[in-house]
Amino acid sequence: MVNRQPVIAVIGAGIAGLEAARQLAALGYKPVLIEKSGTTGGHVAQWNRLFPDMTPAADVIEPLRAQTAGIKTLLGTEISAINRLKDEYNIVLSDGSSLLCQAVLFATGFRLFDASKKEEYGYGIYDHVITNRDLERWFNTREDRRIQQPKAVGFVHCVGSRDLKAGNTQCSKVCCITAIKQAIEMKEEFPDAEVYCFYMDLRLFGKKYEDFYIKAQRDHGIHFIRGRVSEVGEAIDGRVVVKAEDTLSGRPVKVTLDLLVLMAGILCNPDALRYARDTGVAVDDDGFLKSRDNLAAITESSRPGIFFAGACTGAKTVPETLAEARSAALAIHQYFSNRA
Amino acid sequence: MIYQGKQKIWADYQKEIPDDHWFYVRSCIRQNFFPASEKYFLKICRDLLGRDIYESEHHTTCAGIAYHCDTIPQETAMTVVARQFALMTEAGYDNLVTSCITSFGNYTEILETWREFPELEAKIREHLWKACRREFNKPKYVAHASDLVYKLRGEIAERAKYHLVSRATGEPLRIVEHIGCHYSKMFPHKGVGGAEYPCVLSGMAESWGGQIIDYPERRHCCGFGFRQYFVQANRGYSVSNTHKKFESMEPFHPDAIITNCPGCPYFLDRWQYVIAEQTGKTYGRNGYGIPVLTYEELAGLVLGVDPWDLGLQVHQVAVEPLLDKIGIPYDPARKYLGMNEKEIMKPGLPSVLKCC
Amino acid sequence: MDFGFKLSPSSAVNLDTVDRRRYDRLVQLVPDACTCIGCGSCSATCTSASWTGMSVRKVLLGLQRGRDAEVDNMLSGCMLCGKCTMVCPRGINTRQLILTLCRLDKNGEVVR
Amino acid sequence: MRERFASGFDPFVIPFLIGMIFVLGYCLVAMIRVVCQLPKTDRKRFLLSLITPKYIWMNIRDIFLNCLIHVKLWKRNKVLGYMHSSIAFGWFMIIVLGHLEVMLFVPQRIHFFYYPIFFNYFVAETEQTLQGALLMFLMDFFLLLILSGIVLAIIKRFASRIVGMRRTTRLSALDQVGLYSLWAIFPLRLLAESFTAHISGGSFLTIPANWVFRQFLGNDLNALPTWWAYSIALCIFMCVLPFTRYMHIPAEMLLIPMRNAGIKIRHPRKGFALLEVYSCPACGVCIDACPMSVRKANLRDCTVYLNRQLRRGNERRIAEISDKCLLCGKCSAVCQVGVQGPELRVAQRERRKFALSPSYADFDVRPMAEAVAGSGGVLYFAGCMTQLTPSILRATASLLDKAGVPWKMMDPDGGLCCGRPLMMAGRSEQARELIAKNVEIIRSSGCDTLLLSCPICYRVFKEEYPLEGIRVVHHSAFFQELIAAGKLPVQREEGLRLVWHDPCELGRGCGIYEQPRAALAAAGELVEARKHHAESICCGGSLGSLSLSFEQRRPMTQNALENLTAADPGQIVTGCPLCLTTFVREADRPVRDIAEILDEHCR
Repeated sequence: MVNRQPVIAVIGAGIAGLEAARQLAALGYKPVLIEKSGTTGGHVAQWNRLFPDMTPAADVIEPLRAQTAGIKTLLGTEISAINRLKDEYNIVLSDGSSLLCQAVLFATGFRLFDASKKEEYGYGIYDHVITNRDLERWFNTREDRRIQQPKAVGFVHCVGSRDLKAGNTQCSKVCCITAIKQAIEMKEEFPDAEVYCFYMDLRLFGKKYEDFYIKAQRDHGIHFIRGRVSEVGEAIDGRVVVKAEDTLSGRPVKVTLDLLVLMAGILCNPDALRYARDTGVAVDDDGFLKSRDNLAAITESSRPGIFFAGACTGAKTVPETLAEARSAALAIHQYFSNRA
Repeated sequence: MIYQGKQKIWADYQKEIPDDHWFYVRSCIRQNFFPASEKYFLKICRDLLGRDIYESEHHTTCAGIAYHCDTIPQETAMTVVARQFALMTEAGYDNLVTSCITSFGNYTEILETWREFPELEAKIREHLWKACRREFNKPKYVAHASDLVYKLRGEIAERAKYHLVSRATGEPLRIVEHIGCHYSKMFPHKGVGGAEYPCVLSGMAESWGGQIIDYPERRHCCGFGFRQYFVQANRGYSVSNTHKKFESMEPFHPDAIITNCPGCPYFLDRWQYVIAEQTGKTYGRNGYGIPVLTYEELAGLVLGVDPWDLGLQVHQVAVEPLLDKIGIPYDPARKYLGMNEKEIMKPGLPSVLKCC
Repeated sequence: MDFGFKLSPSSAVNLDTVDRRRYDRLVQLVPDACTCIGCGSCSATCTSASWTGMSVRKVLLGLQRGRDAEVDNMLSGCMLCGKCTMVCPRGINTRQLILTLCRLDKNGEVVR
Repeated sequence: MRERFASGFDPFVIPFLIGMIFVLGYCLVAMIRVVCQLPKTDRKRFLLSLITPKYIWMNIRDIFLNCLIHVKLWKRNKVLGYMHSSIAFGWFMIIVLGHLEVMLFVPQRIHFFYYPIFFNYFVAETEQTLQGALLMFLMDFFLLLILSGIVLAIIKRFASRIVGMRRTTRLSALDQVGLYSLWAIFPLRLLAESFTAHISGGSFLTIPANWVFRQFLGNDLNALPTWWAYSIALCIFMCVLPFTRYMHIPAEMLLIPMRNAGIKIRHPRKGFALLEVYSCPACGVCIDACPMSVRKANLRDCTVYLNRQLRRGNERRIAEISDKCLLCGKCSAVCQVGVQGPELRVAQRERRKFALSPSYADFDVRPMAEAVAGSGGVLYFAGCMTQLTPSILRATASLLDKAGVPWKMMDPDGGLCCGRPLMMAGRSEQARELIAKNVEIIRSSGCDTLLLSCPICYRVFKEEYPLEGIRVVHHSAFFQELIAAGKLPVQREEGLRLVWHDPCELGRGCGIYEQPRAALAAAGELVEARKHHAESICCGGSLGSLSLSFEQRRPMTQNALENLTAADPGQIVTGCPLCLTTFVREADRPVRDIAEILDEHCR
């Protein structure tokens, strides 16, 4: 009989952490969820609806929360340091206490690119420039003075993704489909508005994403312009003037918009990088945590007892993250089974 | 516009500007276009604010124009620049301040190139030695003269005789800033406020009472573009770019444009006449144009220097409406009197643009 | 006064002012027209491309960017052979699209 | 026989007279109008044919066989054939026999044209003669024949499947009035004649009926009302006839001589087109035949509804129906009166106005002409569609080489379009420009044979190109000849089951059915599709349709494939690159061009 008493620290109570904790508990382990913020659910909990079926984010979050209700969860708790001991890890928490655990699961997720870093887009400077996250918040709360009955809305893909100058050369994977989802939602919200998507490439790899794209084109008349927005200015009425090249016609285009939504990309959570340093886990060339094997063992680190789930190893969709969380739980189970 | 957002960005792009002891290099073309600007820069810094600014009569062009026109290779430009550094070293200075934006860009670019490719620096030192037996230390700080005025803007404001506000209404003047392309577009961290929202000029204008307006084509080139202007057949392209800027700023009704580059004020000023002739359109009020000032001229006005001593009579666009608005007194009769009180001749009047 | 040079027109497309009436009407009549992904299959296979540079992709784009003269020039060389319909990965009925477009006047009205 | 009334008149004939005068007047005016609408040359040609003995004989024969006997319908569907000919021929015979009776018994009344219709009311039988009995018998016999037809018609209306039609036309309100009045006419005649049979005499149908009625009615009071009813039913039928599908009865009688005279549709709405529209009996045979009607889609877009909308002048629907059609020609092939659905539609398309019309004047084809100049022999024009199917190109080239035929390709780097797609879209003027350009190239080659692997091109080259002295041939026919002449040693592969798909443009369009079959038989065992030859089903890819979307076409392709694979062939063979590409997308087995099959089996 394997010893099923080891303590497993799950860092981050987003969907990856919650799902992994749920699976670990089901396998008979004692996971401890450590969450920096005051609530569980991570980024997904801040979202309104999810592509491609327009599923309310709550439909994903609520069952996970319900099923992890009995699991020890330290909310509002930051990690000051992680000390590597022999076979064990000692996690020093912000409240001064420490947690001795036999395995650590990084479910640290991602950090959204700070769109104000792309200075030319004027996020935080112009009155009607927002990010994908701001728009989701508006869908949830309907409160944002920057959104006022727009007649023309633009979406800029790849803000802080695939951009050497922004310090992230990776594709954030989910922004294309998120932009299309939000474009459709805005068009539904403001049917008279012209909606433009400025893209470099459309990367619609997932299940039914392409259908979503066709729907956006045909049913909603969303204009797709292949070209990266070069600069944004503010007109005298406070509207934003967007300049880009329409690379398909080889000409510069200019359009005045009432709202510009920047699709901020996905970066590795900087906290994760700090924990990685503490625990001796390597960081991959793409700026995310390095798995033991990017094909066969994406949830395992090269350190015994350290596991990964979700966006800490790269941008992921919700189903990918959930699948990885389950996979990580099994990998941990395997780890303790072998040790026993 | 969210002002706090800009301040946040400005905080990221503050460069260190030493307070005193500068080796000053003049611009090739400004001395012809706006002759009093450099004079009053030195006058204000030295006489009014008591700073040590040194200039040498041996310094030459930085070769920036030739370099940007692709008529000389970069190594030649580097050697010319190395010679200026040698003059600075010989004079015992560490801080270089340039009058010209293209020079500033050129110096910065060369120093950055040397930082990346030290072997190139060694080679240039060798070239310089072979050419004129000189040696040099690289400057500790390179600043543009506008950086220095930006740094001293508070001291100027303290001594200000006039403020950039409408005398009639007390409203701040609406000022358009135009930053030379070579100031920070190549190396954002070398400019005060970065490349997207530089605050070197807006900082001055605001501390002297004006209000900066942010129009969509704010970042656009003035249209000079070296080759675009120097080849006559290409000048249509040059003036079209300027035209684009004026069309974009027109709805904001600016009272003045403030610039920090040798070419920009010249083209923004003179092209207003050409545009008016070609399209019949003027951008100021009542058929006037929008006055274009250098930062030194603006500083001089604020400090109460006589407009004609500042050389404002050589501007194509009449400055009188601006002077009236601020309430700066001037004697129209003296407008075309030279330094020695002799007539310098009155220019012919254009057919469209109103010039008093 | 002749300066020896003139203001040159901007090559930029201003989407605020571009006249999209023909495109909008086309989309009403042939909704699939908006599903073009600009792959260029139609251009590559076009029989008349060697004479007029005809390309359904460019026609659709030109309509949205106010390049009416180019669009008309391309359309006037179309022989309706249907190859573009055969190769379109989005299944756009390009012949219907072209015929419909040829029936629209500058204001996007169907000529009677 | 003696007359019962000295006046020879009763008010009940008035409704009939009204109806009769109205319908005759209407038809006369309409006929004159149609003839006047013909272009001058056509009109002259038609009028001349009416006095040419050869045409007179043809017209009488065709009208008798088609309008009365409905031979074409018999060939297609025995029950429907019987139904139609029993009513048409029976009615015709009743009218003829009625006139015969009048002529024989009351010749002085032959100028009262209601007399033959209501003969039995106006006469009393004085003595029984063999002659009279025979006529009475024939009258009853044909009435019975008609009644049997009417019974079938009623069954067809309420359960069309029993008579072998999957779908039947949805009738308009007036059509229903006409239909029910038509149904009523003959039972009412039977009743009327039965009530008076003890006076006027009768035969096996009317005498027993008379006896039965007398048993429980015992008086003649019902006679007059039923004759009234009979007359009113006739009146109603004749008055609505011009506005119902029954207009086809008089219209077809004009259509047949016009068609025999070689008149074609020259105007979308006038003259011959108008006549075709009125000749449509709305039988609905075209609904089942239409390839678009698969899975109950587009049911209202076949020719019968085009004709109806043309009569109503519903422009929106006319445009919609005209644009949707694949122009496969199947409705024409099955139509009993020969309404030319595709031609009617193309005429509507031609009527359309355009803001922009293409012009190919600037297309410089001199380099193309120079490239083939003086090549002689066979000139092979692949055409746009074959350019998309290089396998056909290669196989054709290989076969030509194997047969040692000197040949040259007309469009190795792509050429001009043949013009047929433009014609189908109703832009024949523009097509003429392309034709002139292509002729320039072809003439410069000095070829004697123009070979085509695409039936779309083939048809237009054959029908519209001025290529006197040059043989225009489809590759399937050409290769069949080479095989027959022993120049292509095609070897038969045992166990290879092939089905030939007749492309619309090649089969129904150009009448080429047997040559490809003969050629294929040399390579393998030929099986037939469920529907083949003139009834083959369009692949759904046709350029004829302007508006059908890809998704709408897909079920048509699947249906055509289902038809082709009824005998479970190993491979489907066709001779059209467009059919090929269309089928390949949906087929569960290999689809090949005939050239590919022949090339594979040729040493």
